[in-house]
Amino acid sequence: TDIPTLYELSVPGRPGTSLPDCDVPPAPLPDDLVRADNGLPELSEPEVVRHYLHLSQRNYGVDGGFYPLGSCTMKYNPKINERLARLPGFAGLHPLQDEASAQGALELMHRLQEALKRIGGFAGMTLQPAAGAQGELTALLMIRAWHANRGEPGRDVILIPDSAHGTNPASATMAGFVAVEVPSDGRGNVDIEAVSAACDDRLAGIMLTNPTTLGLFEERIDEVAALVHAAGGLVYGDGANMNALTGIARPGDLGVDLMHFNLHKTFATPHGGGGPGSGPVGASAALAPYLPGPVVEMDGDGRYRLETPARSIGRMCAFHGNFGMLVRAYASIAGHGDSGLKANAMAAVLNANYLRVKLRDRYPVPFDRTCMHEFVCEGRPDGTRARALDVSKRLMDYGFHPPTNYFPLIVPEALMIEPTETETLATLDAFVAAMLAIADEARDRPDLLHDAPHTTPVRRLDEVRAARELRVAEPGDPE
Amino acid sequence: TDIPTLYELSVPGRPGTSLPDCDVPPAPLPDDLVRADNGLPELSEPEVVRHYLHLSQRNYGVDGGFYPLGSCTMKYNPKINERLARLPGFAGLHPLQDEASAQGALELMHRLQEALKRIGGFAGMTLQPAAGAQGELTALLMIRAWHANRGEPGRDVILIPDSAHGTNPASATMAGFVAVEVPSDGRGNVDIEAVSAACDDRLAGIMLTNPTTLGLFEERIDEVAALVHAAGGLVYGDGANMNALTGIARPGDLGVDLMHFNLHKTFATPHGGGGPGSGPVGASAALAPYLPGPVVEMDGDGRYRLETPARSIGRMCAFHGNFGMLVRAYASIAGHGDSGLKANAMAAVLNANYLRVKLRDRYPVPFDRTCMHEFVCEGRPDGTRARALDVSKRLMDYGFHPPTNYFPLIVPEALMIEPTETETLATLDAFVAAMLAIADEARDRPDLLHDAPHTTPVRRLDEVRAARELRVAEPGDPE
Amino acid sequence: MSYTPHTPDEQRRMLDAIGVDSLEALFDAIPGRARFPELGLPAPLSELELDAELRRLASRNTGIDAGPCFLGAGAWRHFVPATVDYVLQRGEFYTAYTPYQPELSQGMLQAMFEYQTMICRLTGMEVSNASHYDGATSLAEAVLLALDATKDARTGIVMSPSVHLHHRGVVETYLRGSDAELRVPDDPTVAAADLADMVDERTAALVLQTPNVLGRLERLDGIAEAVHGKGALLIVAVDPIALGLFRPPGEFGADVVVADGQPLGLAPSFGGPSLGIFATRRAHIRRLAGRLVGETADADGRRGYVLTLATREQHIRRARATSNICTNSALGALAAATYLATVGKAGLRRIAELCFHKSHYAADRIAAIDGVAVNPDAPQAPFFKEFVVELPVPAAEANARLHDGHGIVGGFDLGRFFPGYGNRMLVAVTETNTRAEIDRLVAALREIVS
Amino acid sequence: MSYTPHTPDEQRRMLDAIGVDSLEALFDAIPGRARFPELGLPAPLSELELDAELRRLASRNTGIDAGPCFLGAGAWRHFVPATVDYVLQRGEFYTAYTPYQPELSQGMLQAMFEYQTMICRLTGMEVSNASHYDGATSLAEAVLLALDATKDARTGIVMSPSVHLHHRGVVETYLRGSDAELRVPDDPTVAAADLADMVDERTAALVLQTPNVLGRLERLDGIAEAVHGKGALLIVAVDPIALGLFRPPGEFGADVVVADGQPLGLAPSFGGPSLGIFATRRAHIRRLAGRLVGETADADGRRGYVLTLATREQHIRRARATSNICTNSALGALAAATYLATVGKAGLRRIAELCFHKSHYAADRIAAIDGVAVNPDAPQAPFFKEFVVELPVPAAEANARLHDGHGIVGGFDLGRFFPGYGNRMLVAVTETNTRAEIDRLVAALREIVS
Repeated sequence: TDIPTLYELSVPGRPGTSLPDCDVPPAPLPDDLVRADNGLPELSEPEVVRHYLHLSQRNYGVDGGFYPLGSCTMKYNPKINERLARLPGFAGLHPLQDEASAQGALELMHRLQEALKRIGGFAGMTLQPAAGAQGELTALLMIRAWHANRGEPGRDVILIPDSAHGTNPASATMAGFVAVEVPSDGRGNVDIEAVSAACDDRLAGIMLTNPTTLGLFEERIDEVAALVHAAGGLVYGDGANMNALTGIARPGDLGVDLMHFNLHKTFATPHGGGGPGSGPVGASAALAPYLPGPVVEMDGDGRYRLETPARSIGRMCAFHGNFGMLVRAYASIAGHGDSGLKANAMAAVLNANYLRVKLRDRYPVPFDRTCMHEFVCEGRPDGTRARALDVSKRLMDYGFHPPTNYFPLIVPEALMIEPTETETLATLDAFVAAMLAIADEARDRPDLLHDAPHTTPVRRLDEVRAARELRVAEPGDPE
Repeated sequence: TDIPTLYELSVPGRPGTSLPDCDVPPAPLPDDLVRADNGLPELSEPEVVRHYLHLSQRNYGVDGGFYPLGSCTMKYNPKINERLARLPGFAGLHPLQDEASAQGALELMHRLQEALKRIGGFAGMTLQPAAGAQGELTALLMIRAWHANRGEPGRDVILIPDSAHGTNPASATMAGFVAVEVPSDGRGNVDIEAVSAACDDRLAGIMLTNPTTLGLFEERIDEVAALVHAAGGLVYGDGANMNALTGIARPGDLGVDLMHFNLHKTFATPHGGGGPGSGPVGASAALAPYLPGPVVEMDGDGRYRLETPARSIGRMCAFHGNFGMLVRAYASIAGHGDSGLKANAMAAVLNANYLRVKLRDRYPVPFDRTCMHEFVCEGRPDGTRARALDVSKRLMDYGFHPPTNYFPLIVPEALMIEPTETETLATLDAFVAAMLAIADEARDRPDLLHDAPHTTPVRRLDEVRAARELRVAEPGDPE
Repeated sequence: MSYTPHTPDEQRRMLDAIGVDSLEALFDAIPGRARFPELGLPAPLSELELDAELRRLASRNTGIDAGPCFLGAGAWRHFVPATVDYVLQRGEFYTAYTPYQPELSQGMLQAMFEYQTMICRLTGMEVSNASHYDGATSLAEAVLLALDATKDARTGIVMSPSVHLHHRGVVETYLRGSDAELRVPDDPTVAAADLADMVDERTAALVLQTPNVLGRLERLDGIAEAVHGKGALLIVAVDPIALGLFRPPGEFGADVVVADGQPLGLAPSFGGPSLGIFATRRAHIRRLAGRLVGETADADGRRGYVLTLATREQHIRRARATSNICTNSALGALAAATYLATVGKAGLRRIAELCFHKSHYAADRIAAIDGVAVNPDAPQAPFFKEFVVELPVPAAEANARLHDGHGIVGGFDLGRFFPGYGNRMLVAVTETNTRAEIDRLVAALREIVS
Repeated sequence: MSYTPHTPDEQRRMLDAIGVDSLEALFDAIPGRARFPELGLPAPLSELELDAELRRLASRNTGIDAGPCFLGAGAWRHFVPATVDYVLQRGEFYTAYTPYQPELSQGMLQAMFEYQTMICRLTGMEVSNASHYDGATSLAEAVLLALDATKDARTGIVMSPSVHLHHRGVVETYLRGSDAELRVPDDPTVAAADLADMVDERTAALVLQTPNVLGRLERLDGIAEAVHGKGALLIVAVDPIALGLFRPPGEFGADVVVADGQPLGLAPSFGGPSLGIFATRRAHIRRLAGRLVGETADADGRRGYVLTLATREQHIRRARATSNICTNSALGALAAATYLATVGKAGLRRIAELCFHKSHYAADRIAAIDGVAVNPDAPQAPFFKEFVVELPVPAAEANARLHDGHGIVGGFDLGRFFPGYGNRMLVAVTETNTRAEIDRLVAALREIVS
């Protein structure tokens, strides 16, 4: 049954939160500016609490079960990190306070900058971008500024493999570049001939996701980097898949000039149902002066201060980035160290390869080699007419969140499966059993898939109707 | 489907929580005392979190819906109180610290003592009892000591109305008294003739719940108190139902010599799935010297200290009572003040009477007069063969927690309904609609009731089998 | 601290199933020269040690709850009902991803739909997205929307100089990828009507902020009409608390309303994460950046919610998307929704009234100090929550003395934003400041300037 | 602060339905002289004010996290994994009542069943209840069980003088309602075997504690046999942390094992709420006090859990119940279960080892100070986590100097428990104390006694 909305629950005149009496003489209000009704609902606090508890009961998080959403890295979010980020000395800190009264926060940021530099192999680091896509935009604006500063403002082409996340071309456009798509080759690597052909004096750079969105290590990374650099371009790394590489390889050692991290993927900060995330950007020594400001520097006397790099592209958000996420990510890194980060990557890759070999007989894997932290199979078992979406919806009935559907675009009926390192063998085996049972159902009872899900609070939702009717707020005129 | 137990999930050798390295030289262990296996399960932290999240999804709390469990006072538990009780200065306080380093905690306890005295009309107050039943035992031991001190150790009879909670006679026995049951009269009051007849030199006192467990104000309270006092006995008040009387009447003004509060009922501290509670006991000036120790006293210079009353019966628990619950209760009282506590009682009584008049045509109310915070009806609608248990189980299918069943014992097929003051009219109306629908079902489709619940994670459970087989731990020998 | 669960035996069984000998063998594709580097990070800490270490770092910061605080300028101390964190700590919410699979995400989707509704009502607009990163990026996306909506060669953006300077900075950064030109007069006290006069046929939008960065409430009457008359859009940045009491930009014809949502139940948290509020007209819905939740029905006709108009977004439209935004601030929006639902209609109005009255009380008392002026450039203009104090000494010096001598966090040193404003501080007073705190500030300032 | 939801209109409609004119009229049954008193409580506070006021009170207390702490004696600073509070804050758990309706309470019931299992394994016993209030009341109920189980006119209880003095005090209070007699020798260093010799044919139980209130591990070999030989029961109180490493009383034939569960994930919270652990033999299951969860099946044969043997309890058996206990410490048991599941087999052993090694390191270093003796009465006896330090000055004086001069919370002043022990303090060292903290304590003590 339906959960009534806040406005449906609202009763005119319902007493809500108590607030203090006014302990000063009231000042005259500018009557012409005062509104009659601010349009908010009227509920009692217990109603509000129940409402959100009921809503939460209709939401699936990784605390509730296996969530193999490829490329999103739905690993366990440590509970200690939530507690630490809420310490009054962190959560209660004003961004414009004197630096002297925020030395602990600045030190934490500095330590995180240094750790991310070491993990990625970079000379400079900004913690400011609020999400991965903003990290991409940051890096692209830096590339733009770098070329301009070198007297080559005409370099306006960014190469992007056809397997890339949609954020890559979208960020390129926002940064004023022309996004040019490069095909993948038969092993799932970027097509080296196509890259070579595009290496001209309009080339600004290439955006490489490594491991690729196929979950494969880009085997020709050295050749690509050499070609691009030789042509005067820069190599940007999309760090979305860094969970496979922490302690395994440093992108900076592989010719990557700039890269963003997704702290909400690689370093276990929670996804929050769609954010907030955090997308720090690392840069080689040549690019570091272009980082957005401020970054944290340590003085000789051990004091920390905020400083804007010499050729900074400017500011990416109002203050110093998503500090609350930085605390959590720092805690994750400090808790793991070298050995733990490497062990994470290894376990993530182990889990993904285990699922790959257990599923590939029924769900074809188009580029079937040792994968990294995830792999992509075709969601049409045994050549049935089932679709990836049907398999996904049916998985819900087995208590699992589905994998990513229909991405990357170069695999038909793609299911992108990322188990992450925190899942047990028992969970993986249960998932395999469900997937194989669904493959049987696809053959024997295709209606079960087509009509799925059957056990969720709502059945399959009409997305076409949503886009046609565009009911994006409750009826009721704004004041 | 079943949720596996911790031991079913356990895998030998599973790495769990990381702990610090030992930073001191190890000392030799006394080998003959060391065990091989402590018998605990082995899980990863993410498994533990998921396990308890899944368990929580099979539990119904007042945050999840209406919970009209009579006599238990399932009102809203304010979220701010949870935060306040967890402040490091409260939660991190050691009970044996110097009083000088715990003045804030002692002041809070002192303020709560004073507030409860004012609310109950008492001269003395102990915060030490850990629950209502322990408060009863405390008071009864004080009664015992009082009579002994007056040279009347032979007073060994405690009168207890037949409508009383089972804790009353059980506490009387534990305190070494003989519990003598007194019948109720036709209006639900205690039978005054029976009390009168029992007033002899063995009378130690009477335990009165007011409002009674029928939800009715004890109309003959003055007469009862006069009789008992005249006979040399004491009047003990069971404060379980004080939610109806805060700011409305003070038991101390009505002849009650001693009374316990249930902070987890009257003052909104959470019930915790069965505790911890808190059961402070108030006493008249004559009884106050017998209170358990320590209580908090304020010195002339405004400093607070712990002190044991002159004729104290001793200590009821290891330290100073359930301090965490005291913080929450104090917060509730401080937030409400005179007007708020009175408004709470009025709204609780309003809600109960509203339900009473809406339901009484289908569910007979045996003592049908204006009720206080709850009322008792018969759970066999319209004289059908339905039982209170069936109605209760069927209510679950409508999304409600059932009322208290089969209590008090003097009403056949009793359903004891307590809505509390924090429920909205809309919720009450929805509950009424469900109860009336169930009354129709009892007539038209009795199997629906008999086989209920239908929508819960498990169906009706076999309690006889549980008591026969007595599987009270998982199989597997203790080491 | 490790959360990987495998036992050596399980690891062996999994490697056997895969058909490799070792974990290391899974990484053979990586160039050997770069494989398995030493990172040189500090030794890992257990939870117990980590807790101690981060408490130590946190204790070296003085939070705004440590004493009276009058610092605002884009982030404020406001009352946060305990319900907010209770909801945020529900694992079902905070450990979920963006609700791509609506059948398993109805809770977050309905919460976002309700958030959108409340933001529409509060701003007086028709469409709200499900969040941006913060107020500054909301503003930048609003400017990009305006450039997109007025494609007929319009490249000019006129911005009030009293828009928050950091927000302006983000707009400047976001415009580095375009040929748009930002025009901002120098004088932060310029009137809105004068700014509207700067709008011409090459202008895509006029950007105002009210209350502005000096606390002043701008009068918006006639502005939208003037701007629309030139074919441009009006973008207004607001303080969402002010909307509890004051007429919203939607009533004055604004095309886009943006705000930083931090005051609505979010901790200041050294500046982030925050919440970017973004509301616009239905006419611009297909130009909107970010997630949008729509109501629909399931196969049985039951009401349900989905992400809609995904064709605007990067994962579908790629290079031609309205924005690159993917992860946004969903949990921040959930916090704001819980906040707004908890305080409700009367509560937000009351909070705004308290901010208004208390800030005016503070302003009056401070103005009575010899040698101190309040809002020297516009003493009669209406203001909300913040006001300018001109001192006979540098604001930085006054703040140091307030802190060291009186345990008070003073106002924002406006010299950091405006040349020549070194003796001015922006004092913020909210519902959390008691009269006693204000009186302490007044007494301390009197002592400092005497 | 109010959470009552009714609007005036709703209130009117409800009164009309009831058929009364006013709210006040609902209370006509109350004697007029006592109706509607003035309570005289302070004016109500809003949430914002309440938060400020309680923070102010809390700030006047120095918690054990404020600096090095060596205070134990019945409550300790131990590592609490963050999972514990995450589970406790689930509203489905903490806002539920005792699970009388099992179909809506399977979560709590299963958690309690698992708790019972873990307590049985840890103590080496067969049956655990679902909790008592604290360790002291567990012990009192154990004594009552023994008196009940040995009804043949046995009224004697022999108790070790090294049982925690407050726990002994609660037993004394609980025995005020009976004719039982508690015999406790004076000398706290008396050997367990000598106590067993005091057991005679009138004795219902011998009560020991290990590690005892002086930190010493008692050797239990042969004790149960001696006690059982006289027809009495053996009750042993333990520190549950010690059971991670040391053989449990169940292995030595104890009949009842009790403990205070605070070390298992509960905050000290000025002494409460805590958790009373209670485990016994199957033979005594029908004499058990408190809730007991049993496994059963539902109408479809699915596994499920219920409260069982309710016929022992007060709500059924009334005056003849095994105890009056109703509300217990279910949430404390849930905390302990989450704690035990999180740290697990290896973790609890490791925590116990750390307590052992660190306390011995501290004892060794302190013993090396001139004029200071460690465990002077039994220097060779094994101890765990706590030990006695004899100083040349009063413990109270040393503690004051540790606190004021060194920021250290010292050990427990044993003079508060035992006459003649005024120069002795009980020092507690747990896994939370670093070597650096211990070294600070040693240096400070050296300075104090020099």
